[in-house]
Amino acid sequence: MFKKILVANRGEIAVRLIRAIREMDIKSVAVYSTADRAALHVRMADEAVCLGAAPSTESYLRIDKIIAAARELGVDAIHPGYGFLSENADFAEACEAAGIVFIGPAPDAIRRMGSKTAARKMAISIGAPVVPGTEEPIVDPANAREVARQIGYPVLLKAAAGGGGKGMRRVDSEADLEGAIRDASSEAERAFSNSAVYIEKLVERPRHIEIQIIGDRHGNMIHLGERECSIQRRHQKVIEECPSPLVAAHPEMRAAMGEAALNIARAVGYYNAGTMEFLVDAHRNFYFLEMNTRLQVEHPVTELVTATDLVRMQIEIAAGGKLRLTQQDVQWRGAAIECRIYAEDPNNGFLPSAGKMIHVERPTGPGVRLDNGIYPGWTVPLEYDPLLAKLAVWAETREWAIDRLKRVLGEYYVSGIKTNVTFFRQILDDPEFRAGRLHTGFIDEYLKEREPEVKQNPEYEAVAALAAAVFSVKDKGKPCSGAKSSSAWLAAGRARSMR
Amino acid sequence: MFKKILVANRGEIAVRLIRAIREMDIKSVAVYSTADRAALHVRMADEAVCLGAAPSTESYLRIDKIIAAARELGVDAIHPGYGFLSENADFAEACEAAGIVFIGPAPDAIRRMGSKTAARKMAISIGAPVVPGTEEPIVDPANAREVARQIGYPVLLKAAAGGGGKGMRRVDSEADLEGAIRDASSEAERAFSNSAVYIEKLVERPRHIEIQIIGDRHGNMIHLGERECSIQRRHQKVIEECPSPLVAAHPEMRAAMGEAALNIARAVGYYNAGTMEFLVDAHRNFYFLEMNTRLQVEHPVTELVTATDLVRMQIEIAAGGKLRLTQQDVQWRGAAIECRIYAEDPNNGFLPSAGKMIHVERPTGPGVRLDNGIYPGWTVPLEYDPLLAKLAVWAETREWAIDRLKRVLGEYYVSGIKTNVTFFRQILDDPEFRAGRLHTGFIDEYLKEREPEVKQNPEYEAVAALAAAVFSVKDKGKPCSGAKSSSAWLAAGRARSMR
Amino acid sequence: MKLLLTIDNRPGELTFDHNDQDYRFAYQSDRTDGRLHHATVVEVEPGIFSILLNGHSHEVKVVNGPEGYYVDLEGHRSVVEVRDPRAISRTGRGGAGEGRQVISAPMPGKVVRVLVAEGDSVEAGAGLVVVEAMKMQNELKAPKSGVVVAVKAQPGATVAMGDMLVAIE
Amino acid sequence: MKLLLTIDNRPGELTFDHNDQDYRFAYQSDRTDGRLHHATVVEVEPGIFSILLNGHSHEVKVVNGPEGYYVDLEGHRSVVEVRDPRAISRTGRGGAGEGRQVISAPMPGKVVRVLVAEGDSVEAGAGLVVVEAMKMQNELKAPKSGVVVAVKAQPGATVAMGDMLVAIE
Repeated sequence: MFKKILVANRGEIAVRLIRAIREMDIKSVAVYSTADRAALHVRMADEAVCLGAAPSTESYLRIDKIIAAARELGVDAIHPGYGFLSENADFAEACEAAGIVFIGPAPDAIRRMGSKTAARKMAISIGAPVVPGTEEPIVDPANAREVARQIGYPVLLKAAAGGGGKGMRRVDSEADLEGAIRDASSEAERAFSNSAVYIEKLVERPRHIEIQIIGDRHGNMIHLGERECSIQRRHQKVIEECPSPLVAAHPEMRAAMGEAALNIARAVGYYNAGTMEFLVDAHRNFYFLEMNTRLQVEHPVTELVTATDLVRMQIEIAAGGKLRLTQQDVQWRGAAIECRIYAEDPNNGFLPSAGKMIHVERPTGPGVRLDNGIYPGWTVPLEYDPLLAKLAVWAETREWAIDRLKRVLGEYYVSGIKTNVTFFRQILDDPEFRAGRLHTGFIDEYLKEREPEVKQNPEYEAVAALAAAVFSVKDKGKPCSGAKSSSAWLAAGRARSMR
Repeated sequence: MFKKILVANRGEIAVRLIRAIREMDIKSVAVYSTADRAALHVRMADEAVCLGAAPSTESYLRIDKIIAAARELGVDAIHPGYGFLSENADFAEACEAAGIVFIGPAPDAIRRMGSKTAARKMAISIGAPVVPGTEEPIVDPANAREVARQIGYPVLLKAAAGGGGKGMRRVDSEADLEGAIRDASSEAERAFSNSAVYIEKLVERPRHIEIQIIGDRHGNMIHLGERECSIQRRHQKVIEECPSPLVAAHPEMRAAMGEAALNIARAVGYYNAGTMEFLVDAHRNFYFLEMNTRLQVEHPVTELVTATDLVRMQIEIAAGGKLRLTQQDVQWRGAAIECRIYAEDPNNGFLPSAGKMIHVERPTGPGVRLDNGIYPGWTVPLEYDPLLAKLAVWAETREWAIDRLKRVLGEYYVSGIKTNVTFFRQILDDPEFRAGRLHTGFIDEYLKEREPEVKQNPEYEAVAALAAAVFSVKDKGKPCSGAKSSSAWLAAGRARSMR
Repeated sequence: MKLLLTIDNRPGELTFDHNDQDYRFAYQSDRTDGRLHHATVVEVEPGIFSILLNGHSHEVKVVNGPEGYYVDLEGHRSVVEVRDPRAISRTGRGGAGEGRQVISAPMPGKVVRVLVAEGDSVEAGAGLVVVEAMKMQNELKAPKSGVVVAVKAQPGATVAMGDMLVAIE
Repeated sequence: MKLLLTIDNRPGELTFDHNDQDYRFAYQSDRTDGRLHHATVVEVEPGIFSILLNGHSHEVKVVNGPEGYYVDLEGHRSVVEVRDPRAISRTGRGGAGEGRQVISAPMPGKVVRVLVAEGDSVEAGAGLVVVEAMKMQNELKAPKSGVVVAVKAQPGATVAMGDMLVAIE
């Protein structure tokens, strides 16, 4: 087994990796940027190396500096976490060239599955289901009509060079097709200087369901079932579950999707942990979307339900070990739900909320798993993702898990900045969410249609008034303590009041 | 289901109960003594009632006041936790008389199993194994010789009126018997004004293993397997595990002990949760010791391994519900270990350590369960048990669980008072503990024979020196913040330095 | 003691006195009836108050926020301003003319794009400036229709929370 | 700056200076070689220091305890006293005569039993007083053999931490 592992990441995932490494009695090395000298992962690691300035391009993305640090400290292996260099084949290759084990798949597998279009072609080649459509640009309207008729309306026009919704058009009937192609092409031309558009089947109110796989370097590979990640905002997952309520109601889906995921992975000789993302339509057809060739943010819900430790498995496999589990050993028990706690203001367009955290209250008790990267007194750096923590619960049923998560969110508290904690409590009370009727547009619909109930209890108002008054009396009589941070707040407050 | 439940307890167990109640969307009522106005259970409950002065006899043991509060607030049911009134049949009866459900067994079952000797006779009457011996006092030495020969040496002489080790004598051979009876009798006479002694089989280096049972009021009853509680100090459990390492190696024991436990419980028409304690000897013979007719302190390890929620089950059963699980549904997965964190000083005879907690660091990450009753700024009242928190972990194997618990203990930190956290880390490193060779004398032997390794790393000394220096420079330059608590410490320090 | 408060911009008047932890108080606003309450108040951690009122246990968290005190209770956050009627107001809030609206940076970050110039007419909801923080681009929108009278935001510039970016009249 | 320290009663001398978070320091004691170290020190939470020394990350917790600073590092607690050689000592510690040993209450509690009287000869390890706190009775034992010269403990009395109970000479 390895003696020393470098964690090429920051935040909650770096902390999670350091914990797993420590539990295996291996030394951990943290890397950090100058903005992160006081970060929790630096505090917790056995050793720590500064990589450079705050921008990731100067620090967490610098392959050269990370490899140099690893060599100097006698590191055996590097875990990349998620994001940053985790899906960078050059980095995986640089590790191998330096005689250091990259805890993840082979560079070749990263390359072959890293591009969405390459992965899609690979999936098609082995007969795995993908969203039907053309991938070559449409030239001739007559041809477009035929294709659209084949895959069936509604269809989606997408800019070949595109992204971010530009040059995208929904088409519901053949009558609208030609005009829509013209509009989409000209928009694509303006946005990307490339007018090419192609046609894809429009999956309405799709679910995003993904399959966790893991394999060793001896040819053994299993799946650990699905995660439902339909609750997204700006294409970013915010609530994840295992099992998916849909799959729980239709258990045959798990075996079918698991087998599809394993077939794709086997086709590229994949090993270590990976995730296949699928779209699922209203008829429970599933379509391969893309693969993430790394540990997923939302891996804890799978760990809670299958009683496994994916990071430990990753390390064991990277060290040449064999998978300890067969597919038959994998058992799913109960239900887990995770929510991603961000420094953002749900009442103000989800704008990031910066500042120093004064209190950080960590919930405890039965069935709680908190993966956190923060502590009281920490200031979230502006340079990185504003994910503060992942709060997950496990319970015997999904219904109980929702109730437990509400309890736990009530105990969670960060002061000094704004978070989406209360927003989650509102979503958990939503009847559609409770019923498990999820789709990727859920939050947008929720924000448009549903007005969260506001507390009208007059007792609350009186209590809030009293607490503020007692605090203000004490606050004003305080000549010294907290003066520094308070004046910073006031300066910001004064400035803001100009609006 | 109930609308409002009163929690007739304090500390971590009151917090645990309030959490379960909240997850069931039921209102919770805390009771408190004047010493506990700021206690965590009061902060967390929906409602709170002051019972009286700090001594338990004025507050937590006052049946009349608790029933009056419950009636006034329209409480449906009362959960007694453990300790205090939890095994008080009069309390259970008073609840019933007031039309309030007592969340526990019937008063009659508490009475029949509450006395050690009555429970022992009951066990004998249905053929359950008990430690062999006489229960009538020895009058005639010749008769004593015959009894001792029958049960086999070594035997234990015990004062009939006794307790606390007075009048107790180990006898290894017949030659020593008569003299030992004389000594024990005269010691018993001095201690209890009653010279009667009786003979019991001495179980050498016994394990303490107990069986969790739970039954509903419709005649269904199951066991949830065993807990190993051999690691004790002054007959108080400090580390508990599920499964027992012994039972894990000999799985047939679980079914046999489980069946014995259920037989005893059925004989008294038991319902709700209860625990049968057994002694186990070197030949894996088990002997019924006593029954606890309530929720056990160490219930979390069972919950972690069987994926159940005992408190929720207790409440459902008390409300008339049927057990959701059959014996076949109960599955044991992985291993859980719990340690009880006390405010005490292991380096100074485990004396209680009083004072205000400045920091309280709560460990998080995979596989952690913390049941805590404290928070930063809380002062442990002197009047009650010094249990601060129960820190438990779950992992796939016992070995991993030990490693995880070490990691988690490393993250746990309470400043301002002394705790046994470091002592636990030392025990977890002990080869005998790791090998699972446990017995109730383990800690006494450990304290006698094993010298924990002291850190000799010179770098640590330099680091400790630097931190203390930086702190002291800042400490002295601080005119205002923390002055109050610091002067209290200094006063105590000055007084103590007189020693 | 008497204090004037606003809770989420709704005014009210608090009258209270206390003997150690025991408080007598009344809060009069359009939602409350102003009757006298008895409560015990303990500051269990700095800024965290355990309040027992009519047997109900409330945990209230208070911190100093930019617009006033942030008061968290049962998962709901209110912004509370407290003024002592005998003294001057706590901070000199306001000052922007009725017709003028200043759009300032809601968080520290970097100006990525400026979408308007002085003199432009804008509709309510139109994008004005894009500020990036924590890897996310955030478009600040016009709070009302009007004419852009000032543009202080410069593409590429780093801005502090509260820095003025654009003004509309 | 130079400070005299004792760590768990072993004396040493610390020399250090710093530029913001960067410290140069040397600690000389019977266990250390006194060579010069470079470290960065950040007080991440009050009394919690993150120290990076030779690439190693140390988390050190310091609080004011009765006998000195309690310094927690890697699960081990040291008691550290710090004196500035230019100033008077921080607290007037000590003072008990060599031959006299005062047994004081190690925690607040209630005296349950007094097992000796003035003039009694006691062996080292003999029980002197039983104090109860947190439901546990704790027997305080004689630290050395000698004669009981004073008994201040009264059965049933409440004692504060540090109160003298018995003296032996």
